[in-house]
Amino acid sequence: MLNIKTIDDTTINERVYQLNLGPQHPSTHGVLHLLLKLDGEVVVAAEPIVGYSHRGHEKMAENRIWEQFLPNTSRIDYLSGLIYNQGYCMALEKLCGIEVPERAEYIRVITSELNRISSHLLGIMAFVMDIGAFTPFLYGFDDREHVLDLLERVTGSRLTYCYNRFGGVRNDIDQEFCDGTRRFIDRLRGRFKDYHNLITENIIFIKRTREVGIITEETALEFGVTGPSLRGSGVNYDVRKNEPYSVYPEFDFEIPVRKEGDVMARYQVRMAEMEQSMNIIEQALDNLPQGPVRSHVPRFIDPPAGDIYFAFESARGAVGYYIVSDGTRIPYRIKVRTPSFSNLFVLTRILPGNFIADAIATLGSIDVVVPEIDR
Amino acid sequence: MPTEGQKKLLEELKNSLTRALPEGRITSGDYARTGYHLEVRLSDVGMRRTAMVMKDNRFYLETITAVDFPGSFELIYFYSTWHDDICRVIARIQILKDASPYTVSAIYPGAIWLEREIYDFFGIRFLDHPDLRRILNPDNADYFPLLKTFGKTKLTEEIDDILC
Amino acid sequence: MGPLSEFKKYILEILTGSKSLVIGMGITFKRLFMPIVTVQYPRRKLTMTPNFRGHIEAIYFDDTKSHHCVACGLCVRTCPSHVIKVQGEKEKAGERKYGQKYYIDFTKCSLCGLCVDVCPEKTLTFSHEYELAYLSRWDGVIDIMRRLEAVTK
Amino acid sequence: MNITQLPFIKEIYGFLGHDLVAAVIGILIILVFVPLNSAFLVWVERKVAGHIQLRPGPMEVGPHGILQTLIDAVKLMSKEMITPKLADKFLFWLAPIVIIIPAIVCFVVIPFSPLMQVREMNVGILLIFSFSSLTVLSILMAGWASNNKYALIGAVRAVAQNVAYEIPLLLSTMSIIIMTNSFKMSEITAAQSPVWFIVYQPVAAIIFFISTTAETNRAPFDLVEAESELVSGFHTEYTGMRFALFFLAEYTNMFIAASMGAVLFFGGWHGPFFPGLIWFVVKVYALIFVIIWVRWTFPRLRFDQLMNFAWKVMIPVALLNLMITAIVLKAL
Repeated sequence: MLNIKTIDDTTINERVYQLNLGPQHPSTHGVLHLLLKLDGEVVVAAEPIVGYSHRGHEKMAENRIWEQFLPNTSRIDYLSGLIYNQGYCMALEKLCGIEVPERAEYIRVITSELNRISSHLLGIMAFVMDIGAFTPFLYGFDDREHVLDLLERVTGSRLTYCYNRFGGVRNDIDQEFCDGTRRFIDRLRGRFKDYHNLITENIIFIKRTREVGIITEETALEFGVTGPSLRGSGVNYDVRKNEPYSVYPEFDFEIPVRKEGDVMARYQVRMAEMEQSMNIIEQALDNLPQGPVRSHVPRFIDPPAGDIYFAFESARGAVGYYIVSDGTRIPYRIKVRTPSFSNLFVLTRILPGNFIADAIATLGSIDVVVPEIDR
Repeated sequence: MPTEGQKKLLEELKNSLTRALPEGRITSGDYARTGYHLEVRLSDVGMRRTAMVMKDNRFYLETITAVDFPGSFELIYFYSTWHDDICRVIARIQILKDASPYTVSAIYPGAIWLEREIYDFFGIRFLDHPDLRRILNPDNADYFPLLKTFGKTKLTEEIDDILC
Repeated sequence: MGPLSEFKKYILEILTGSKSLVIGMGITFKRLFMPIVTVQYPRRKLTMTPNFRGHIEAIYFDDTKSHHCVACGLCVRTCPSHVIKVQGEKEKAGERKYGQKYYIDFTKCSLCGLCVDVCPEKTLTFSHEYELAYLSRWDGVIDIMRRLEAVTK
Repeated sequence: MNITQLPFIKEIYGFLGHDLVAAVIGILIILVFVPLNSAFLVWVERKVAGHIQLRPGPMEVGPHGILQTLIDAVKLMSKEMITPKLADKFLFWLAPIVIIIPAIVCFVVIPFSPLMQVREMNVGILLIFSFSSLTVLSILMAGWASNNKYALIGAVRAVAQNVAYEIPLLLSTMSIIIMTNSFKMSEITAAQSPVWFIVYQPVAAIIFFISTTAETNRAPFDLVEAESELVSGFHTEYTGMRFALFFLAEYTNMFIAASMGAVLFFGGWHGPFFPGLIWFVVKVYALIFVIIWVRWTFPRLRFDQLMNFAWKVMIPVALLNLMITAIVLKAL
């Protein structure tokens, strides 16, 4: 049943030595500390040590009013800030029974999906850089720059957006943004061919990623893995489809699934997901309703006492806000279920028996965002 | 609106939970308002039996959290499924402030970190936990930050007064 | 699978692999002659979008020849990081307050825009300043009223 | 034909004796050329990498940043040379010196043109091979002396990798040598006057190219300093001028590898219209460009794949190529 070995359990002998991968290391993307036990280059045991960028968002939430937690939400996972923003607003709208104009919902979906594309671009390209190819990383950044420009045009920021408000969004989108988004989608579709030629079909890349770091369905169940990492293991689970929120049921999109469960499968799922996101954005732009973008909401909201669990899909997996309100203007408790937290812990199970290089590739393919784990 | 399959799943789940937990109170949650379909209220034991039932039904453990209520902690286990018919079950356990609940990490290894996090934030010691250490806070910390008593200074109380 | 087909697969893998490598090199070679996409920053600057959110500043209104701040303190209360300090005075008894001093400690600001949203007089907006490196922490404290005066003069 | 036949130098020879003066002048030229060449190559690499990645590369110091590496060198020289507390101090100090010496010595036999060769030797190629294998000794010294796990893993990788790739490298060179019956660089060049050897020996050329890329620890075979795994590999702990020496050696080795390639497969100094020196340099820099281009295109191999590739693909193919060459030569 339980066969996780922490570092202290493994018998120390002369063959086995410890390697501190991080907290400052080129491929831990932030301040993640991976304590590896190695036999030669083979990992015997791995223990991720987290908490280096712990900021205490959950405690902060208990010391501020509901609105003031908004900027925090986009800082939990800084790569999909808009999605977290949207989720928090939707959770509270559900709790308070606030109506949101349809146009606002559409704008939220468009911006969230753009955010998902930018996050996946960064995730994939950083992963490819971990494998050793530096150039695709910068090509990805070139594309990501266009997404950030688009989002900056709407939200005013490039990373920590704080764009959603209770009852809608902060400001309307204009025609220029819609045209720019369509142009960007056309451009990205054209670039995909290059990405596939340069990365996906490259023999070295294939050799590095096939049958490496396999997460089985059973492991995923035991550890609560979600998101692209889960869909790479053959499970068709996406909160956007399984537990639809916002206006997602109105769009026609597929959930890409690969059944191999290896590093390559997770990469392919992310690539396919970007294409699906582009489909969603196009449909949303086509059917964008007119009307206000923000309903009338009191300046400071007073939710009724009660609790709510609201799940949504970020770029890394299923996120959940569990909110307990005692009827005052200050939250009683906000718990954020962050997908990277569960996804990272799987490493203790799948890394032993792999090479260091595979460990790096696996870590990159899970695409963790460390501040999301540390909160 | 719950679909047919969802109704069936909920019914089956309710039955098996009732069989496994005769002392628990199992109620249907209002999904549209609270986001969960089934709510299980337990006394301070029974979380491992719940976990076993949930695992047999191929549910995954979404997260565990605790809430610091005056006089007691409430441990909350969130189970969800990959099934097309979404079904979220939450199990609430009221425990006393100094109680030590059992771990579910033997059933869901992913709970090792989740329980470490709860220990880290609330100081709840899980029995039989294989590796109960601090996770996010420093190893030598002598505080449990999510307790309502933590960090309450005169200044924060003043700020609270201003805000409300 | 017989040894022959194994061997055939092996040869085929080498061939397709080499082809993929050549295609990859073709892509990078093509890029070698494409125009660059970066900007040599201090020499060339990009224009900011009109929606860009810098630190806040007061809007100048023509009707009062000044801002509309009434020092109500809503922005102070709603700010998550407590960066705003406002002081107002009543010029005559019975009249509304008028904002005299408005400071923000930009080093702590998280640029959420809640103050702009909450302002009842709609007298706050975002500046377009993005070159915000300071030599001292105190340079991050921005006097909004003085900035407004500088604009009006 | 060598440098001793230049008229000006001939007179000094009469005064001092041929061999000594030739050696001194040649070594002086090399000592000037090596750092300048490395500085230029670093600039080329950064420029090519930049343009491949749709950015301009260094632009600020000098026209198009051509003086950037000189400034970098000045910066590195002015930096503190840190020796880790638990390092093996003598070896740590020695390793950068050991790596730069073979790189310089190898220049002695490279024929830049019919006239420009410091020293003609009848075992020229063997000299290059034997001295360039000293590089791995230095890497091992650096990795071991640093007392750092990343450095040690990098050094151990370097040893295995260099041993494995030396074999196909020698085997592919051997096919040329049995065609020319000489180890002399100038004779091999001379033998290619109508047709370059790449026409007769395309397989050997490809094997040679891949092996030299691996021998010089360049991507996609840069496991020794694999950034995403080993931070910086064997020179993780090196700072200042010591680090610069490793850097210098890397680019000098690249130049030597490329000039070997030019001599063995691309006809050395042969070419129409222009003097031999220009042809030689153009060929060498073209080969270096390809090495750079490859580096900025491909991901890195894994260590076991690298070994598999050497032992299971490269060596059998090189052996087969050598056998076919021998049979064909015998039959003719």
